[in-house]
Amino acid sequence: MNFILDYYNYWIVVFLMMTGFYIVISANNLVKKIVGLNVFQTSVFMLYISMGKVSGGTAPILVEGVTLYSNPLPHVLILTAIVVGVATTAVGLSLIVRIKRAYGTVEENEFKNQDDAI
Amino acid sequence: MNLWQGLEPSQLITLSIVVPFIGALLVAATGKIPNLREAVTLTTATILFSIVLAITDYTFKGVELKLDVVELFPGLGINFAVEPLGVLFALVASFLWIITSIYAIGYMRGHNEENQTRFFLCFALSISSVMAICFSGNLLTLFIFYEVLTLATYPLVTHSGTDAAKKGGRTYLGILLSTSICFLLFAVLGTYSLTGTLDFQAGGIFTEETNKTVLGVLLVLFCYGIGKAAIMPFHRWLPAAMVAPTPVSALLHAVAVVKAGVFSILKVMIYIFGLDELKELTATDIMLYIGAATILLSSCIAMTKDNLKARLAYSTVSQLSYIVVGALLASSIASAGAALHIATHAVGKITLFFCAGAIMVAAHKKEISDMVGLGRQMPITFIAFGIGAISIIGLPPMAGTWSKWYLIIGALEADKLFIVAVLMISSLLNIAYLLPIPIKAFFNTQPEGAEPWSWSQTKEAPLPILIALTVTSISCLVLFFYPQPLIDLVNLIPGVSTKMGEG
Amino acid sequence: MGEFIDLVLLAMLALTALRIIFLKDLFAVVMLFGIYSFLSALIFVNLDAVDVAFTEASVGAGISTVLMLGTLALTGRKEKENTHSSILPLLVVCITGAALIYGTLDMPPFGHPDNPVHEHVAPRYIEESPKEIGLPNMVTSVLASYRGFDTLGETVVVFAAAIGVLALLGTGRKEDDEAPESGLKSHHVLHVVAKIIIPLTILFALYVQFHGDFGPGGGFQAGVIAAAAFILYTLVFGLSKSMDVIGPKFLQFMASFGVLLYASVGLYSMYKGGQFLDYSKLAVDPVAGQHYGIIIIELGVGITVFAAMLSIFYAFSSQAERSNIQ
Amino acid sequence: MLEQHLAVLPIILPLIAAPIVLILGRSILSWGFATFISGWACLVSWQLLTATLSGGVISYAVGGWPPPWGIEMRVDTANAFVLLAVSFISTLVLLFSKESIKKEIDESQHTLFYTAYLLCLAGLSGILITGDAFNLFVFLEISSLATYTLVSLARDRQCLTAAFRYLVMGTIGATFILIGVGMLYMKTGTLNMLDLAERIHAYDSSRTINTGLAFIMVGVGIKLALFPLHAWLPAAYTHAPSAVTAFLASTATKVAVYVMIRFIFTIFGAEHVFENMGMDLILMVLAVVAIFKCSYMAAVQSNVKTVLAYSSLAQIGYMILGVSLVSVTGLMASMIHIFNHALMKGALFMAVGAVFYRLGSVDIKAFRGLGKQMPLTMAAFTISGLSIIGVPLTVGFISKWYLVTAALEQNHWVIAALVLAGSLLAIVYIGRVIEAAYFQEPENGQANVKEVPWTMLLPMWVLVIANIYFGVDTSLTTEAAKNASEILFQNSTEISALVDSLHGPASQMINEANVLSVEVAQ
Repeated sequence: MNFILDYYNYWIVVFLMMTGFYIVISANNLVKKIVGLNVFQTSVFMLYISMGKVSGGTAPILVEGVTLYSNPLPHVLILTAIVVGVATTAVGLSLIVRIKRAYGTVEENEFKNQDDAI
Repeated sequence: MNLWQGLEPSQLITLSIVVPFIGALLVAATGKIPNLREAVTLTTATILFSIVLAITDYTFKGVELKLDVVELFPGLGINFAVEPLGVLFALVASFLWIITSIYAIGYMRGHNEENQTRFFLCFALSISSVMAICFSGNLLTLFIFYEVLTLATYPLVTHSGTDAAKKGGRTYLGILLSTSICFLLFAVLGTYSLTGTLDFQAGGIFTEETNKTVLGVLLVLFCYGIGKAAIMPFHRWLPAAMVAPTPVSALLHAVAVVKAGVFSILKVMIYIFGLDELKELTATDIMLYIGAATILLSSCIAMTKDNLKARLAYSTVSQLSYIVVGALLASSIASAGAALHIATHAVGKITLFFCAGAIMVAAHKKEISDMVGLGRQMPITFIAFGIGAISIIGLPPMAGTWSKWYLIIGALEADKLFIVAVLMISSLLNIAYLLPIPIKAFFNTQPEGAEPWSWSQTKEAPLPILIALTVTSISCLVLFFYPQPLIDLVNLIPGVSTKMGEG
Repeated sequence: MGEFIDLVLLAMLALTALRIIFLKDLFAVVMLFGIYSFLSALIFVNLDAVDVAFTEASVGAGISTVLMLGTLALTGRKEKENTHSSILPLLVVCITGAALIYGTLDMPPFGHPDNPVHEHVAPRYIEESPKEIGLPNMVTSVLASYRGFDTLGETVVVFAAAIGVLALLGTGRKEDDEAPESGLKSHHVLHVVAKIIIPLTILFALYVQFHGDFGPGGGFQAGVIAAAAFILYTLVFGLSKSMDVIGPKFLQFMASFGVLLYASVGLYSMYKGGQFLDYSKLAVDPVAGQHYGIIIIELGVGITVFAAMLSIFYAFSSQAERSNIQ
Repeated sequence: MLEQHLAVLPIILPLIAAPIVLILGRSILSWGFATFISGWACLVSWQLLTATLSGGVISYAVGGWPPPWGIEMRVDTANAFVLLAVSFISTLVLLFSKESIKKEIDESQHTLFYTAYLLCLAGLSGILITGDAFNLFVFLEISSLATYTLVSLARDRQCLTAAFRYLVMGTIGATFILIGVGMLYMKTGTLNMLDLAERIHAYDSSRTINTGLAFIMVGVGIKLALFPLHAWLPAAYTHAPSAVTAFLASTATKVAVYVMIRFIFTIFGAEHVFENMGMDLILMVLAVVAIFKCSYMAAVQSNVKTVLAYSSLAQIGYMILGVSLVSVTGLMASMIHIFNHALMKGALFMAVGAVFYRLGSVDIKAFRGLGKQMPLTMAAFTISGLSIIGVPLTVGFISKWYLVTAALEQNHWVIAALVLAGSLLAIVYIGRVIEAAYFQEPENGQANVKEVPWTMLLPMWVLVIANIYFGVDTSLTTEAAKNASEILFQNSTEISALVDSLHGPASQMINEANVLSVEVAQ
């Protein structure tokens, strides 16, 4: 039981990650791919934040009388990673807009067919 | 004979490589004025020959010439060291370059070839790399210039730019590059990793401890890696290269390129493996039989060819294997014979090619069957052809006699009667496919009502061509009567001797 | 209690994620993603990562979702039937997942204070940073000072994203054709509400910007919130009006300026004889120097993020307008 | 004053220059400024290389915070060497791009091109120099985002799908790296690479660390386009603007190879990665398959850019092969090939870019007869093509020599033979183009093709001459690569020594590693 209590958090996070990963690699629609990428990344963020948690600790903001804080470093890393994520999403989405304009579709197999036809 | 006494001896090596290179640049610069360009070529060739003579002089005096150029890898770089075998090859190549240049002037103009500047330029570059091969001091240098030679001759092979030339060029480059990269480079690297050195040393560089199987594999790799030696089944490039203009075939594919191949094999056998080591390898025997098979098979193929140049090409394949066999017999006399054969076959075969080119220029004929009776038109050419043919066959009083003699003695010394038999049969085959050509040219039955022969009937090739082929055929004779300088030179090679029981 | 909430939230996340796989309506997918993002922000709060939660809520649930919806407006909301086999992806995912589960087996137990993560580097941040930097919010201290180079990189990432979007979709300003009146002209209630909300939002952004040293927040969140205010303005009053207020060219300048502001702090500290981004050299008192440095670089981050986000939004909405015209 | 900041300059120069370029706005100004900055960065890299060659490691604590609390920039010969290649190529490609992008990118986007280009350069330099595992991820993303932008700038619509595929794959790769770094962090509590290396030993058989290693390897494998994770690369290189392809092909994947080397040797320790996890065999097999599969693919393509893209994949195989040999010589072969391949591919892609500039096509048919019409360009192509094949007196020969020597040293005779056999395929795919250029008649309607402007020829020929120069005078490259691989191996040995002190009797591998380090010391 202890074993499960120790790890359930990681396992669910792994499940979430893999859901996102699955969406990325199986989706045919590009928007959905990007959504999957975001789900994937957000889940990875959860992995980091989980490891920074200290049971019984508080948020790492100095408060009189509190000595147990959660680890601030993973938070910092993930702040950066979130920004990276949104940056990638923005570029990815604008590529999708352009692809739609150039091919008239955002389904991967359809524009692949168009390219192969040439 | 030394016109270059003022110079530091080792600088002569630099000169021998740089002079043809500068010649190439000058050729490119004077390309607009054909006469000047040809003058440049001839002058360069003559200067080069005098340099090689000077080097020969030093070699006889026992002066060691060495030159380190650049270190490519720590402790391993491009360096040159003069030794007698290289000098022999350099002498042959540089002397025949002069002759071929004269010939080429007549041929190229007589044939109205295009891109003559590129032709002379690449020619000079090829000679430059041949010189570097001659004097290379280690396997790496040899390998590098071996590749440079391949690349420099490629434009010559594809000179005409026709589909046939392209196809020939592709075969040429494909076989030579792939064998050299796949086998030769591999063998070089293998040798390096086994011994830690690539320097040519008298008696070889392998030690007793080296695994014999590995050595055997290396031997096979070397033999096939040096594709220019045209051992079967990697001989196809040589007939393919015959699409080149005849001067190219003459100098490069009878002398410079193919001889660079067999020269490399000889050099590897003598200075990397060492003749003593060589005797103990099983692989030597295997390669020996393959070489013998090449001699016979290609002679047989030569007989089936009606195209004169193709026949000569297969004859060359066969003759090259004489040298390979000589090297692999691993006896001092056979090696001497092999070394001599580089020179004697060169003069003989170049004469034949000159004649083939002369016939093409003057009579526009390529097929042997068309040449019947042509002796009336071109008596000088066919007399020269006869002399060259006899030399190749190895009958007195022509130069080829000596090398064949030593090869056979060497085979006897090595107790390889089989090889003696092969050499004998091959001579018979040579007679069968070479001699009929001049004979039929002269002694065919005359058509009815033909006028008796007179000089006015002759329609010989241009003068430069005639001069060239006369000089080479005379050389065939001269080398029979005065082979001593060459024999002396060969005797200087460590472990190689023309005398029984030595070395 | 915390664990229980955590578990519930995680279960909801799992359901949301699974739903995303099977839904074909992309609009719903995007909305579910927004929910997913919000739920994870809640988890972050529960795990004491308030700054991260703040960012995730404003970026993941906010900006990302808005951009995705904007894209959907241009590309259509229906996903076509997926014809190719899903066995290979499933296999890949299973292998990867198995590897990860295998990896978790030796992980330090969740939440344990003796875990290596909490022992080596982090204690200094927790114990010393209030003294060394003088800020109560350790996340800000680490973010802006100890790992200030990461944050510079992060700002540049945003800048790079803006460059990418501009390169792909154009700056948005079309000089020649008269853009049609867009926005929600007829909704008077919206207009009034917006006019009240927008100044408040900007005020809030400023608060987040400068309060980041003490509580959750900072330049990044502030930039996003300020951008959100203008996005709202654009939605209600139309793109051209919004562009009149802040033009795309000016935004480009601002985005560059923010990065340069950040970098110039680093250069100035180099000039003062310190290492790059060594704020202690900015003032005689190192702690005061740290404080100045952090304020300036947070401002730089805020400016760049604001400008970049708004540029990106402009680019998307001008695309939408263009397709409306056609 | 700048001397003490050398280690951080290659990153912050282009980083600061990028927004300035955006503000400058005018195409010609941004070009000049970007080139100047890149040239400056190149100079700094040179200084760094000479400094590391003579004085060892340069450590620079950004923000004045000592590692592991702050972020450390750490320059040794290994990264200074790659950095020099990157910044050198970058400068030349910038020179080249002035004319080249006129034909391939809309005028209005030139400034954005230079901005993104500088960002990419900053990102790549950051990846190389940083000594912090997470900082590496940040710079990886900067360079990746800039790269996606650069690829999508071409006019051909296929560049969009190529860029998108690249984006998805790249992000998956980066996320994998993030997961891997997270796992390492979880077990060690640190992100600094050296610190990680020191602390990882306590857990070297831990499942978490091993999984982290696996994820990092796969993530980096995607970034460096290791077979079979290479699918994104050919399309991206084919459809990107020529200048971009020239830059990326000769730098981006090389930087990823460097990252892999750094993680294997400095962080995990060669012993752990190769001996305990058997990664050497995996890498070796993948590398050999990559060499043959991709060379074969290169030989059957009709678009010359695709040919060269597949050739790059094969060449990456050679680099990975060197790593998988687990020896100083093998690693040295990889390092030297990273540098040399940058020179070759840079020149080749520039030549192809020049052809595109004049003909608007890089199909092999377009090359027909170009030998006469664009003699300088095609000569450059030929020489650098020979270099790819590995003809002596070019850099390709030097690389191949070391690689085969390394293989033979470890008694991998078959591998050595395969490496050489791989060159044969290079003859085929380079030979096809050369043959078309010199022996085929031009297509109708391209009778009057002229040589490209000198601003394009100059950088191309600088690279061609570098191809020959470094193929003859190898003292610099050899010394740097040797020094680099020795340092990396030393790192690795130190880790083994730590493990040794922790886990008692030394294993055989450690002994070997120690022997190696003794050799290194001599």
